[in-house]
Amino acid sequence: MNFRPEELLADQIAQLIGGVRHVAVGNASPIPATAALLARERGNGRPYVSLLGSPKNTFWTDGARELFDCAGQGRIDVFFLSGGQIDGHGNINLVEIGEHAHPKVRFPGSFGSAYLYYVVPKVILFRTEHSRRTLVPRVDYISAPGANEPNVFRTGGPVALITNRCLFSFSNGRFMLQSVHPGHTVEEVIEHTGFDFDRPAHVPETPPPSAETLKLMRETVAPQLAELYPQFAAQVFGVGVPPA
Amino acid sequence: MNFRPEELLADQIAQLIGGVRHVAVGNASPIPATAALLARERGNGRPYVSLLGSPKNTFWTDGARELFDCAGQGRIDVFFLSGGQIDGHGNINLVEIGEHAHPKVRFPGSFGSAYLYYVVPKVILFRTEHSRRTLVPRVDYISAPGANEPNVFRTGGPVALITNRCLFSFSNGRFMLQSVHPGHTVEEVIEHTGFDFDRPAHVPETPPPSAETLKLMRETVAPQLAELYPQFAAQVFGVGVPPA
Amino acid sequence: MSQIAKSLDEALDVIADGCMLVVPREVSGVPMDATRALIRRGIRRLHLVALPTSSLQADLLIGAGCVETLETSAVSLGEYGPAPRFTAAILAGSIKMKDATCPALHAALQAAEKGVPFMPLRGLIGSDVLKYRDDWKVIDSPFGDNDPIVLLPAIRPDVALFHAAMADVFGNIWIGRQRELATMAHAAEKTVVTVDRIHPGNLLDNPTFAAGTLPGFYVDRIALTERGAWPLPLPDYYAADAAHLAEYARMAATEEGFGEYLEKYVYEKQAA
Amino acid sequence: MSQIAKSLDEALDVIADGCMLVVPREVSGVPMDATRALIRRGIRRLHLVALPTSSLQADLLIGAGCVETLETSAVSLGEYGPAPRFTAAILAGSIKMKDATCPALHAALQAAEKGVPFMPLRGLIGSDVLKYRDDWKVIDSPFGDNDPIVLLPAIRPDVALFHAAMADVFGNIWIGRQRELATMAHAAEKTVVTVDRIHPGNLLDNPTFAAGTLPGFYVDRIALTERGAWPLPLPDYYAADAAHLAEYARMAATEEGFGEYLEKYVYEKQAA
Repeated sequence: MNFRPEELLADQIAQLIGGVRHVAVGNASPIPATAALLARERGNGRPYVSLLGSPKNTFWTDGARELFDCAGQGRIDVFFLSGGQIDGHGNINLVEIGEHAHPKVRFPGSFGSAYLYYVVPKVILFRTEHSRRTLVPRVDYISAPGANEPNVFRTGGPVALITNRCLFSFSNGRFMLQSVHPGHTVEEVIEHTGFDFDRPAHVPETPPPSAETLKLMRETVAPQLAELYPQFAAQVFGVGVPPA
Repeated sequence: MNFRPEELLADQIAQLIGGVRHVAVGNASPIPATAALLARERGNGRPYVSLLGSPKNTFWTDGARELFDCAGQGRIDVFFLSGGQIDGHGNINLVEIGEHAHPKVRFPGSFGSAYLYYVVPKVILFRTEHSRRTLVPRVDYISAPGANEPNVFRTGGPVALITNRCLFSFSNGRFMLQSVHPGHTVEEVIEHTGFDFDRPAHVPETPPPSAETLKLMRETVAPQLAELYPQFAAQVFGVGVPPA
Repeated sequence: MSQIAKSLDEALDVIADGCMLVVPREVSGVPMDATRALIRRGIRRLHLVALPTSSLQADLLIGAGCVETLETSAVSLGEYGPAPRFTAAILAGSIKMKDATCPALHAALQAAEKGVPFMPLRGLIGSDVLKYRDDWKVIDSPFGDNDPIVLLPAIRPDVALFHAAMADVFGNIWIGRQRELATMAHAAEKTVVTVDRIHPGNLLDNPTFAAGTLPGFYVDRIALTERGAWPLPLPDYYAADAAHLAEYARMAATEEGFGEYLEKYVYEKQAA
Repeated sequence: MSQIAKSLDEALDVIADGCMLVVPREVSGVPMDATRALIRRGIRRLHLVALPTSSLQADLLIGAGCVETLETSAVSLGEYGPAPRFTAAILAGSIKMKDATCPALHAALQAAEKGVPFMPLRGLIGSDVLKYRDDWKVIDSPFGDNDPIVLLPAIRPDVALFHAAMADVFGNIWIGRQRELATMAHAAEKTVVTVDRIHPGNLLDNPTFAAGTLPGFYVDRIALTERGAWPLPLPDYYAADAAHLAEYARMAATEEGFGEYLEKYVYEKQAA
C-alpha cells in the first residue's frame, strides 16, 4: 500500500506514545499532532490530547501557565521537542550557533524546553532534517540537557528521536538506532549523523503503517487536524480539497 | 446631639483611615465597615472599600488568595484586626490562653493576621471589650507581633487601638492614649488596661461626630450596610425597620 | 467513562481513612452532603486541610471523631459563635492542630500546583504560628541582605473535595470566581466534586463559561447532591440556613447535644 | 474618574522611556495599535518582558529601535518564519537579551503578584539558559537532601500593557481564560489596556462574567482601539490577518524593507 513519509512518522510516534493519560503537542507540530490524535482514536478517547495554540483543542482555563503547572504536577505524560541542534547526549539547542557573545545564527529561543524536558516522562525528539548540521557531536548552546547528575530533580527526559531517515531510542545518555525508514540505509544514517550512537547487529526497517492505520489517519484524524493545520491536512491527506 | 457609641467609634475610625486608596474590612466587623463606607462617602467614591465575606462588596475574582496577594502587592492600605488578647507591644493573640501544650481557652485561630499585620501599612486594632482580661501585659500566644527586628521585611503594622473606652495611637512599639470617649475617664482607662502606655499631660475627650457626619452615616451609609449586616444596621441605625 | 458516580457513596470511595483531604472555606462551596456521608461511613484519621478556614464542616467531622490532624487558619461558626466541637477537641488534646495563617495555606497549595517543593511567604517571623510549625523553615533570602524569609513546604493532598453549582457530562465544573477550587484540584492527587445539577452541553465550548470552569481533566468523581452545601450557603445560588446553624450551635455546645444532632441530621438522613 | 482615556496616546503616556513593560504572547491579546502608537511617539530604551514569548510585537519594537533589553523565552513569526528584526538585532548585538524559559517568566511574575522576592522552579539546572542568567540563583532546597533548585527573582514591571475584547465604564476588563493577564496586572505597578469595545453595565455584577474579569481596581488606563490586536488574532473574536503577516515577514527581511513597512503601516496610520 502507498503511504506518505508523514504517515510513517505519525504511525511510529503514535506507537511511542503508548498507553498514557495525557499527550500535549506544541505549536507548529502537525506530525506529532497527527500521531496524538491517532493514539486517541485507537484508545477510544484516551489519552487526553492537548494541541497548544488551539483553544478548541486544549482544555486550559488557567492561562498560559497551566501547561507548565500541569506538567509540574506530573499530569503531562508525553511532549515533543525539537532543536536547531541535537547532540548525542540528548542536549537540545533552540537558541544560537557560534559563540554566545557573538552568535552566527540565532533561533527563536528555548520556549518551555528548559522546564518540560525535565518533568515530562516521555519527551519525543523530532527533527525532519537529519543532517550533520542538525545532529551534532555537541550543541553550541544547551537549551535543555539530555540528562543530569543523579541528585537533580528530574522525572522526565528524552526517550526517542525520530527523523526523516530513522528512529533512535534514548537511554542511559545515549541514542540507539532502532529502525531505518523504508528507502533509507544504516550507512546513510551514519554518514548524516554528527554524533556517535549505538546500533544492534541487525537494524530493522521501520514497519509501514497498516491499512487500518492509514484509513483511520486519513478518514478520522485528518478532518480533526484540518482546523488547526489546514495546509498540512490538505497537502498530506487531501482534506479540505473537494473530492475529484 | 444624641449619638450612639457605635457612631462615635465609626467616626473616629473613618478619621484614622484618612486619604488612602483601598480599605479592606474583615468578616464580622460592622463598625469598621461603617467607618470605611463613611470614608468612601466623604471621598466621593474613594477609597475603594472591600467588605470581606460579601461578594457584592468586594471586587475579587481570583479566589480566596486575592486578598492576600493584593496586600502583598501593597494595594491594601488599611485593615482591621482584633484579638482575644492584645498587649502593650501591639502583639495580638487569636489562638489560645494558657500553656500551648494545654490551653485553657481556645479562640478560632489566627486567620490572615500573621501576614496582613506585616504588609498593610495602617492596621487599626479594634476591641470593644476594654478590660484587663483583653488588654494584657503580654499575650499568651503571638498570632502576629506588633513589631519586628529592623531587618525583617515589614511594610505595615498597628497604628491605633480603639476600644469602647478610648483611642490609643501606636508607634515605636508603645501605645499612647490619644483621647477618652465621652462618659469615660483616664483613671478608668488606667484601671482597666493591663499594659503600660504613654499619655500626654492633658488627655482630650474624643470629639463627638458632627451633625453632618451623623446624617451621612444614618441616611447614606446605613442602607448600604444593611445588605451585609442587617441586624447591626437595624439595631444601630434603625434601617430595615419601617419608619414610624 | 464519565466521572459522574451512581451514588454519593460511590463518588466518595476514593477518600480513605487516614488520607489528607483538602476542603474549602464556607463561602466557596462546602460539600455538606458529602461530609454527612463520610461521617455515616465512619471515616477515621483524616488529615483535614481547610483552605484557609472552616466552620460547620470541620466542627462536625471533629465532633464525630473523623479527624486526627487539622491544618487551617481558623475554625468558627461566625455569627453563631465559636465552633464547639473544635474548641472541645483542642482543649482535650484529642486532635493534632497545625495552626496556619490564610495566605500560607494558599501558597502551600500553589507550591503543589506548580510542582515545586516549597513557596516563600512574607510575614510570620516573630509569630508563634511560625514558632510551633517545625515543618516551616526560615532562610536568609539570597536576593536580600540579611533578609530572613519563611519557606512553606508544598501541601499535596490525597483528595480535594468541594461542592459546586454544576458539572457537565464531560466532568467540567463551574467554579466561577472561586479559583482556589482550581488550585485545590491542581494540587491534589484526586478530586471529588458534588454538584447541585448537571449542565447540558459542554462548559468549555462557550468561552464565557470556560473562564469560570475547572476542566474535567482534573476531576475524578462527581456526585449529584441537590443543595449539597446545605445548611451552608452556595454564594450566587443560595444563602445559609440561619435557623439550622443556630440550632447546631445550641445542640453542639455539649457532647450529648452533638450526639443528638448527629442522630437527627446525619444518621437519620440515611434512612430517608 | 473613569480610566477610559480620551485618546490612545493619552492612555499610553504612563509608559515612559526606559520603563519595564510586560506584554502577553500572541494568543492572549497583543495591543498592536498601542505598539504602533508607541513607535510613532519614538519610545526608547524599553525593558520589554514578553510573557512568555512574542511575535510581531517584539519584532516591530526592536526593529524600530525602541528596545534596550528583551526578556522572553522566544520570538518568532510562527508559520511565517523567524522574526527578522529580532534575529538581526541579536546578531548585531544591538539589544541585551535575557533568554528565559516560559514557566520561569510565569513564576517570576507570580512572585511579584504574591509580594515575595523570588519563586522556586524545577528544571533549568544544567542548561545554558540558567548559565547565562546571573540574576537567577541555585540553592540547596532546605526540604530536600542535596536537592539543588533554582530561585527566580520577582519581575515587577512598571507597566503591563495588553489588548482585550471589552472593558466596562468601571474599568473592569473581560480577560476570559487568559488569566496570565490578571497576573501581569497584579504584578505591575500600572496597567494599561486597549479594548475593542465598551461593555454596557458592570462586568462584576454578573457572576458568570465576573469569573473572567480583571477588576478595574488594577487598571490605570483604558483606550478604545477597535480591532486593536490587528494583524494579530484576538482568540474567540477574530483571526490573524495571514496575508498581512506574510507581507511583514517579506518586507522585514531587510532593514530597508522594514523601514518601508514602518512608513506604510505605522507612520502613515497616524495621518489617517
